[in-house]
Amino acid sequence: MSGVTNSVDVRLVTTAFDPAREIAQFTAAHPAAGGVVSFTGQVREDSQAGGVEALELRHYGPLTLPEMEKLAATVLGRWDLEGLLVIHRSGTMQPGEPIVLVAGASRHRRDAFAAVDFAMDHLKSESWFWKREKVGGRWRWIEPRHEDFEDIRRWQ
Amino acid sequence: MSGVTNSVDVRLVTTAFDPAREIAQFTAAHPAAGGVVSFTGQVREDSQAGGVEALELRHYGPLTLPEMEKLAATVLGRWDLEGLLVIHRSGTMQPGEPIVLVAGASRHRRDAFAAVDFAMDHLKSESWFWKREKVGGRWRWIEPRHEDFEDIRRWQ
Amino acid sequence: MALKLVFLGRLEDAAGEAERKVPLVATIEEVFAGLEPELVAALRADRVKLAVNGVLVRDLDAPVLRDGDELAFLPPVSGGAV
Amino acid sequence: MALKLVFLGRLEDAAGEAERKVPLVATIEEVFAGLEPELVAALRADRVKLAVNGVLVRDLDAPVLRDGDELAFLPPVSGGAV
Repeated sequence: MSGVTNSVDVRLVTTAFDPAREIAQFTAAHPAAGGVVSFTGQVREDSQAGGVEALELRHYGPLTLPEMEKLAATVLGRWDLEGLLVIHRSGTMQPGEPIVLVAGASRHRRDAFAAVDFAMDHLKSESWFWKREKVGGRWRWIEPRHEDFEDIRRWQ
Repeated sequence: MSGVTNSVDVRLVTTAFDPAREIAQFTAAHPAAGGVVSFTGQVREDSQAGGVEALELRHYGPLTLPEMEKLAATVLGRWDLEGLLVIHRSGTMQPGEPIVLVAGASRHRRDAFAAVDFAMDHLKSESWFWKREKVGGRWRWIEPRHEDFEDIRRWQ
Repeated sequence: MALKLVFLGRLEDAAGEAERKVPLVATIEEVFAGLEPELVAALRADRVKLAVNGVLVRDLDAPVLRDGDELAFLPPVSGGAV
Repeated sequence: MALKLVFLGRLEDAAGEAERKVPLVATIEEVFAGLEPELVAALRADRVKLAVNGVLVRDLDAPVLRDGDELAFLPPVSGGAV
């Protein structure tokens, strides 16, 4: 169960952010946590031909951030965390740019690992983002993958 | 199975290090990885009386780093990683100072989550560090905990 | 007296635009009656969801539309390769 | 002609020092014979391991000691509260 001192910070951002700086600030803000787990997702750089040249994430204002906030509340209720940070990009990104950062701080590391893992699985498969990739100069929309639903089923 | 391009960086350090900077450099060094998972362990700041005033980790030169390197090799053989970073402090630390950083970069995030989680469980319970804490002005050695063996058993 | 339609993801390609104003009608069926048949087929596809003013609607027949309502058509969200 | 003993963790408190030079003898038993009984009890305790020149030794009787050998006594490693 979550204590009274935990904090949650959920952001939907439309410009580049610096995951290392965010992790440093988050860690410093939770001195009572023994451990911080973070996941950073970035646009892959593919050296081979056929790689992604750019990625665009679209969101829907009335739904996307409110649902991210609900997910964060679920995570805080399920694991004992000192703090939870969720930052998700929207807009057009280049290879190497960060897309998402989830960080959890907890007294015992098992909570932070599970919380960040769970949050990522649900952000990936349930949050309201539509993605298209530019490959060979042409944009194409990305459909859901079977694995995403399998990832989520682990938690049910 | 690990590919040919993956890299492993294992360090035993006796002075303070900056986890955020290490994570940033590690992430930048693995552009083909879609995701980076990191765990940072720090000396807890305890606002209550009876908190830890300082922590000392001792290692044994001929064993500690070689065994950390063996653990890293095991992790690389078990999950498909682009890179693995393990930094562990030795010496005397103050509350708020980082003790350990493990980061894994992978194409698919499940590998990085499992690899970092496994590495932490084994670093905590099997690596050659002896720890003492200063509480109320007195140093006392810390004994192994039952939970550490349980953490490890999950992977067997 | 108008409605605003919002097309997310691949539905934007089907509509040829991200948003469209249409005259106010009372039901979704009447909205569909005024659109291109190919677009209607895409909007009616399995797993496309509808939100009216930011609230997900379970039954397409249920809502009674009002002036200024925003109807968002939401295809399945994209999976992640990471 | 000497051996170097290294006491890790709480064994350092039992020995009163982290390292100690002792005269060369051939076996661990003979090393123990030259130490304080309380220290020997601590070194013989369950789960204390021995490394000779950085290599873990399974059987205390096995090694034949040589000049300059380093004998490290390793109590169980500390758990982590994190």
